[in-house]
Amino acid sequence: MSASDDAPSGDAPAEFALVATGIAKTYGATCALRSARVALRRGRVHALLGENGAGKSTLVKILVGAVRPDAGQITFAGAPVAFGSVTQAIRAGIVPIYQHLSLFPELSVHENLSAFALAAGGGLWTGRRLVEPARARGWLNEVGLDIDLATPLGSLSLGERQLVEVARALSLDCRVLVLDEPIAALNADEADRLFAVVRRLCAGGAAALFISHRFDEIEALADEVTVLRDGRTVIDAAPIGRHSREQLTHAMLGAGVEAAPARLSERAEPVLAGRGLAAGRDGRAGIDVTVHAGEIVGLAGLIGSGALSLAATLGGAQAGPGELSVGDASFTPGGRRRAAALGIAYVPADRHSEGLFGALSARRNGSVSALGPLARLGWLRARAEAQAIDPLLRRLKLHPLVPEAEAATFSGGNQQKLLIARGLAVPGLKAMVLLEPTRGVDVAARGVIHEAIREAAVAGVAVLVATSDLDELMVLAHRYLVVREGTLAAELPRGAARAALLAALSGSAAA
Amino acid sequence: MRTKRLPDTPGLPGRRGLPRLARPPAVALVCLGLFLLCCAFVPRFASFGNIENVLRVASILCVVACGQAVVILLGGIEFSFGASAALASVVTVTALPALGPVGGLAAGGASVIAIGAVNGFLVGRLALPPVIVTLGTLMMASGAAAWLVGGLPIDAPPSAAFSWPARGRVLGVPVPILAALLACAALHLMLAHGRIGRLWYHVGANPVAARLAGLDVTRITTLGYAVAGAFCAVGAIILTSRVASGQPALAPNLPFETIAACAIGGLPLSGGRGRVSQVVFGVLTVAMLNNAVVLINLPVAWQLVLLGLAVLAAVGLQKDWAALARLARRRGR
Amino acid sequence: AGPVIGVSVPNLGSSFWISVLYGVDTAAKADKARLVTLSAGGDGNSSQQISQIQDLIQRKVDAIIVGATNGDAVKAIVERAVAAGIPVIGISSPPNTPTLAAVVSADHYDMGKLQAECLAKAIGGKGEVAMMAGPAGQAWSDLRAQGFRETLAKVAPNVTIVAESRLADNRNAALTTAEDWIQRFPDLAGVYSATDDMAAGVVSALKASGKGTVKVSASNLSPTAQQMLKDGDLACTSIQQIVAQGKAALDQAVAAATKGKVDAKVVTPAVLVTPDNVGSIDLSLVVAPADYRP
Amino acid sequence: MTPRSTGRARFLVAPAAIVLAAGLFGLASPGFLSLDNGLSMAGQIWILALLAVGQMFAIAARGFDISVGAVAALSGTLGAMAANAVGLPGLLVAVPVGLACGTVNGWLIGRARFQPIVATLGTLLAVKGLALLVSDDGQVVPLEEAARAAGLSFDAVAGLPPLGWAALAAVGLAHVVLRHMLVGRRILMLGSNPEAVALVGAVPWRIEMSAYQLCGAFAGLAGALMTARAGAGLPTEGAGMELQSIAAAVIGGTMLAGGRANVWAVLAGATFVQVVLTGLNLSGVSPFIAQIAVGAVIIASGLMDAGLRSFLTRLSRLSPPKGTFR
Ligand SMILES: Nc1ncnc2c1ncn2[C@@H]1O[C@H](COP(=O)(O)OP(=O)(O)OP(=O)(O)O)[C@@H](O)[C@H]1O
Ligand SMILES: Nc1ncnc2c1ncn2[C@@H]1O[C@H](COP(=O)(O)OP(=O)(O)OP(=O)(O)O)[C@@H](O)[C@H]1O
Ligand SMILES: O[C@@H]1[C@@H](O)[C@H](O)OC[C@H]1O
Ligand SMILES: [Mg+2]
Ligand SMILES: [Mg+2]
Repeated sequence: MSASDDAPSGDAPAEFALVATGIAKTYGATCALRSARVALRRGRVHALLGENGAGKSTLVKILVGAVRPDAGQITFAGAPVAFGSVTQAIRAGIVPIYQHLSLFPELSVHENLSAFALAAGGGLWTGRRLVEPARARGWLNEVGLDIDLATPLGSLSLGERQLVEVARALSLDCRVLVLDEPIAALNADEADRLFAVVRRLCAGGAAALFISHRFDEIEALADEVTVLRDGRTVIDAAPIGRHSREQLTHAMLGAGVEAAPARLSERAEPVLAGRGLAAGRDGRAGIDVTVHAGEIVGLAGLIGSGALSLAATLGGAQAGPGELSVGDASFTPGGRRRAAALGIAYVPADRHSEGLFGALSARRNGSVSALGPLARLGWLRARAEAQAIDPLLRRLKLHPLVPEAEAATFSGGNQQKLLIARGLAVPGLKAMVLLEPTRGVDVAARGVIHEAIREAAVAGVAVLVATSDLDELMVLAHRYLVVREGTLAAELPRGAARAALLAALSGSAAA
Repeated sequence: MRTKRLPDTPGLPGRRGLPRLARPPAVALVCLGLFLLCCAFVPRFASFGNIENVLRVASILCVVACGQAVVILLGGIEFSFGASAALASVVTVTALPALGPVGGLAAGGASVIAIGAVNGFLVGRLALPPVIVTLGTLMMASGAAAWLVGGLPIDAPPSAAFSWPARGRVLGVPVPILAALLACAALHLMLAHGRIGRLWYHVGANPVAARLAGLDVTRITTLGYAVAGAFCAVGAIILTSRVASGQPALAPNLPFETIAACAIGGLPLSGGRGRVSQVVFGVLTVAMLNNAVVLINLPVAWQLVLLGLAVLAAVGLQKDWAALARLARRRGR
Repeated sequence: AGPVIGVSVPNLGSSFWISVLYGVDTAAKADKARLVTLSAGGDGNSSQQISQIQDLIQRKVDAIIVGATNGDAVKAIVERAVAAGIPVIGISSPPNTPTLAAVVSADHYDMGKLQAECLAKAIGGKGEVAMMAGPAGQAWSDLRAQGFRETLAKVAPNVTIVAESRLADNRNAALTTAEDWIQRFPDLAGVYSATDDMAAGVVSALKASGKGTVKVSASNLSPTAQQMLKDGDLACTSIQQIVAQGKAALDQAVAAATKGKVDAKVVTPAVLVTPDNVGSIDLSLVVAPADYRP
Repeated sequence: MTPRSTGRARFLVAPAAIVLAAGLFGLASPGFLSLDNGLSMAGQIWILALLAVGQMFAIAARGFDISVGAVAALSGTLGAMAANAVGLPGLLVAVPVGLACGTVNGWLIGRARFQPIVATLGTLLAVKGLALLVSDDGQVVPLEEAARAAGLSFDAVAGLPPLGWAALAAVGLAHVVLRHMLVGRRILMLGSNPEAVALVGAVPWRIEMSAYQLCGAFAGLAGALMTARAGAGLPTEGAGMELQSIAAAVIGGTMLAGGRANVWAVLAGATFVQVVLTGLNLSGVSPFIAQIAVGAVIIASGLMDAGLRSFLTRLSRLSPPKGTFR
């Protein structure tokens, strides 16, 4: 960890790779940034913190030339710059890794790795723009991917794609690396590999800007931290360790939040049960899972282990072998409609492509699985709908609390709250199956979502949470199921050591 | 305390407390502007008779466009409307001797609904691209229509009941206009208050999410295309009654005109968004344009050029107006 | 077996070509010829017709009867057919080439001319006339319109043509346009219609707006036109002996295929039909029976 | 994210459909499978093929172009006029004319953010009108060198007429553009993830524009071919070709959601449509029944696509596991 206590302003300017001050940006009536400052030093990893919607991604887009600021200055290597395009910024050595993957599912991994070269500039032929296969393989190796360059990107899992995006950044001559929530989809092992890559780049004199909602990651990687609140910089380049987690949280939110400990309920009768299920397309059938009333079961697994597939199967969202039941009623894997009718809520991992109705209002996103009781003779009762959904939105602290606003206009964390609200609104809710319920969500929203999940459990709902976030797993679940290579590798009780979990996940002999 | 600034998007409720319904879509301005322009410059445009003409033609288009709107809302597109209307006219007239005017028209209408349901099933259940499906049924319906009558238009014996849908009046209002009003009202109720309309929005906005939320995407889609077929059937009945005959080539441009009307009205063809008022103003714009170029009485070549430019201008202006309106609202705050 | 005759027509969605085909069909039964009938699917589909004639050449039929989508457009491919030893007979809108074995045709110019004479008389030699002239770029519609225009200028110089529409041959489209005309030209005295289908649309519009006094002339004599004449909705229609043309074309084709004697030119005269003489026309030479299916 | 594609399977649908259709027609009319007939058909597919290949670029960029028929008619007509002025090579004026129309479409869609259907509907009408204006109200423009043009269009040299070879070369060029040139790759990138293209440094509207320009240029080329085959510029031609070309492109595996396309598969799609049309012609069924059959076949090709996709998915389940887990 950095030992420097100097205020950044006291440093020689040559030490700074990139300084942005007074940055402001307004979208329509939304003020994304009011007056943001961030100063990156060579050789250092700089963390950017802020709650959902604080303007982090907007600041990143401005730094990399994808969005033009309304006001403010950017100095790069001591000279003022105004990048007119991503290409210019990249040419100068500012390399972005975005929050939402900027990859091309229909193209090959090779083409994706060459995307910057393919996208920019004149010229006729692709030939020389496609990076040399040997080098491309080198980058993939560096992030720990062993895949054929000709593989279509679309056939990779989300985590694998994220790593491809990181590998792509390595292709560029990088002086400032900008990472906007890069590890939301990575597991601990892969996050480590990414960290190593970042550290190596910084050791070579590059600067890194790193956005994350997880304190663990920030403490593990960053040297300094800047906190953004409501479009303004409220903590400017403080060394890591100067502020406690509580202080940082307070700076981000203006108020502290504390995660309430999960209240363990007595084991009650089984609610959601699956027999003979398979985890993932390559997994062998034969997995049995039971979730009891009031119980929160955590399902963990590395990327590609089949954990998410197993969870999706339990939610009725994915077809496969085996049979499922909730209470006395049974349904088949893939029978999502029947599962919903039986009171099983399902929150998919990929909120954009599988969860959100971007064109519809927040309230309508919440009520979609509850239209039955809200309709009388095919007529939707608007007031009943508002009465059913709006309290949920309020409870989840939706911001802004405008149930009529289109879902697409909310920030990521708030969109996730809509999906949770949808789940809670399922009529006759008996079980909830949640995949990565707080991926890319800030601490405050995460707290709210966790609280809502706990409350549901306390009310007798059986909850299954599949997550790659060990902290989440440990703080939330009553017991942990670990999936490895398509099999149920271990079952651990709450309070099991982190090391034991990690060992079970990776199958190492450590345990 | 920070003040809450709401994002300024069309998805938000009216700022001054106006309910959604009362806020006119941007195309309304274009439509109004075009109307004034026509009144000022197009000879005899503003006569009572001509306005009624425009409205009568617009009505047929409007009823069918309501169907097209449902399909577009679902993220699809319907090319088979023209052909199935033709088939309806032919079926009607062929069935006339056996079923009488009412039964005949009903049989014709039913055939359109059936084609819609088939389209919807193929799209919803088997995930075939709507372009391919409706293009296929377009060919089949039009082949079937021609085959039924051997390619020849056949006349319906004159009858009051038969000509009522096109020529009748209720309390002085021409039946087609009444039908359009009813169709719009029905569609509005479905979309704004009905459960089925809501489900269409969901499926159109994100079919995967809809399935995972527990909706029966196949049924919703099939029903949507069938309801669209029902709107088209009403239009087909009016058209059949209007030409008093079975016509294997009744209205080949119907799909294009209704798609254009919806698009001009501002419905994105990606689905999930749209209101009835947009369809209405889109239809009125198309009908006025068509009427104006005939009244201006230019050679056909210029009519086409003018019509093409007008379609582009109508949409282009709408974009600028929307931008201007946003700007004005921001200044005014 | 008899010879195989290819028949290529623009559009079997028109009463005209159905009647032609009927004539061809009946004659083929008599002559024991076998037919391969192809429709290009529209008056504007020349490319499709070219491909179809290519197919007929490919199939080595013994002769081809061609009603052209456009006489110039199919010229080249027809000359290929002739060069390949297949005699080609043009019908109604013949391919524009001297290599045809025979041409069977009506006189379209005359059909327009007859309409002009009749309509001028019906409206009393003065007033405003509108033309539902049929699709642009088609020999039959262009010639017919030309015949009408030139004759009208001669026989009734006081009549002005106020509007001309070049829509496809479609009843609904004609109806809508006529409705618009009625608003735009309240003093309209007469309407020329290139076909009886379009005339039916015009008549509907006029009747619906109480303008029954406006005179309408047409060409061709489908059952619809017969009815309109009987009801007094049409002033007249100038007709060609369509079925007779079809029969003649087939006879010529068989003759050419079997190296028999071919008449190079068969012209069936244009005839004016009015409410007075409609009863005396031999329909079997003019129009296919209603239950005929190609 | 559900995987949106099963590799190259979608590009096999059209070839498979051709084989199936040819087999069926061969059974129905024995002449169908003759070499002569094959060659004759090989001479006929090119207008549709060029239009479909152009359409493919627009579809790959998540749009479509319904003005292609009208654009072909206008450019073919102007091409005929140019040929009459400067000799047969003047016919190639059709290409820049098509390119110009495509540029207008591309500007409207890419830059002014019009929906593709509105923009191309507007240009469809305007271009139709222009074609009438330049041609004295729709009169065909006979080529002075019609005989030579006919020779080039119909007399086979090594299996194909010279213009067939030229069209094949143009299709080959399209393949090169799509696979090996930056424009093509960028079009696929835009179709695959429109939000991401700007973030990796491309200018989305320029890409979209180039897609419609390619589409227009190929429509122009189709117009030139149309003129050569007819020996005349045909200003009123082209109705219905927009839908046919879309069908051929989609049957040829072009993904309507953008991002995936294969020129040879599109060529196969166009060939398939033509095989069906010709096969029905020669089988002597009533033209109305033939039309019904064409419709059924179009839908069936869609069903085949769905079937093939699920079959291959099932097949790939049996393949050994892959992934990052080692
Ligand atoms: N293109 C846009 N149009 C309109 N509003 C936008 C746009 N992009 C961002 N915003 C708004 O600007 C604000 C800041 O968004 P930004 O994405 O920068 O937040 P963030 O700090 O990255 O949040 P998260 O942690 O959820 O990623 C939000 O209210 C967001 O809704
Ligand atoms: N359609 C497909 N085609 C090819 N490979 C696939 C497909 N779907 C999944 N895979 C591969 O199968 C393996 C298991 O995937 P699965 O989705 O079951 O794992 P998971 O644990 O849910 O992964 P994640 O945590 O990334 O969601 C992965 O390596 C993935 O790349
Ligand atoms: O006269 C005929 C016309 O009525 C028909 O519609 O097309 C062909 C013409 O020869
Ligand atoms: Mg962000
Ligand atoms: Mg997964």
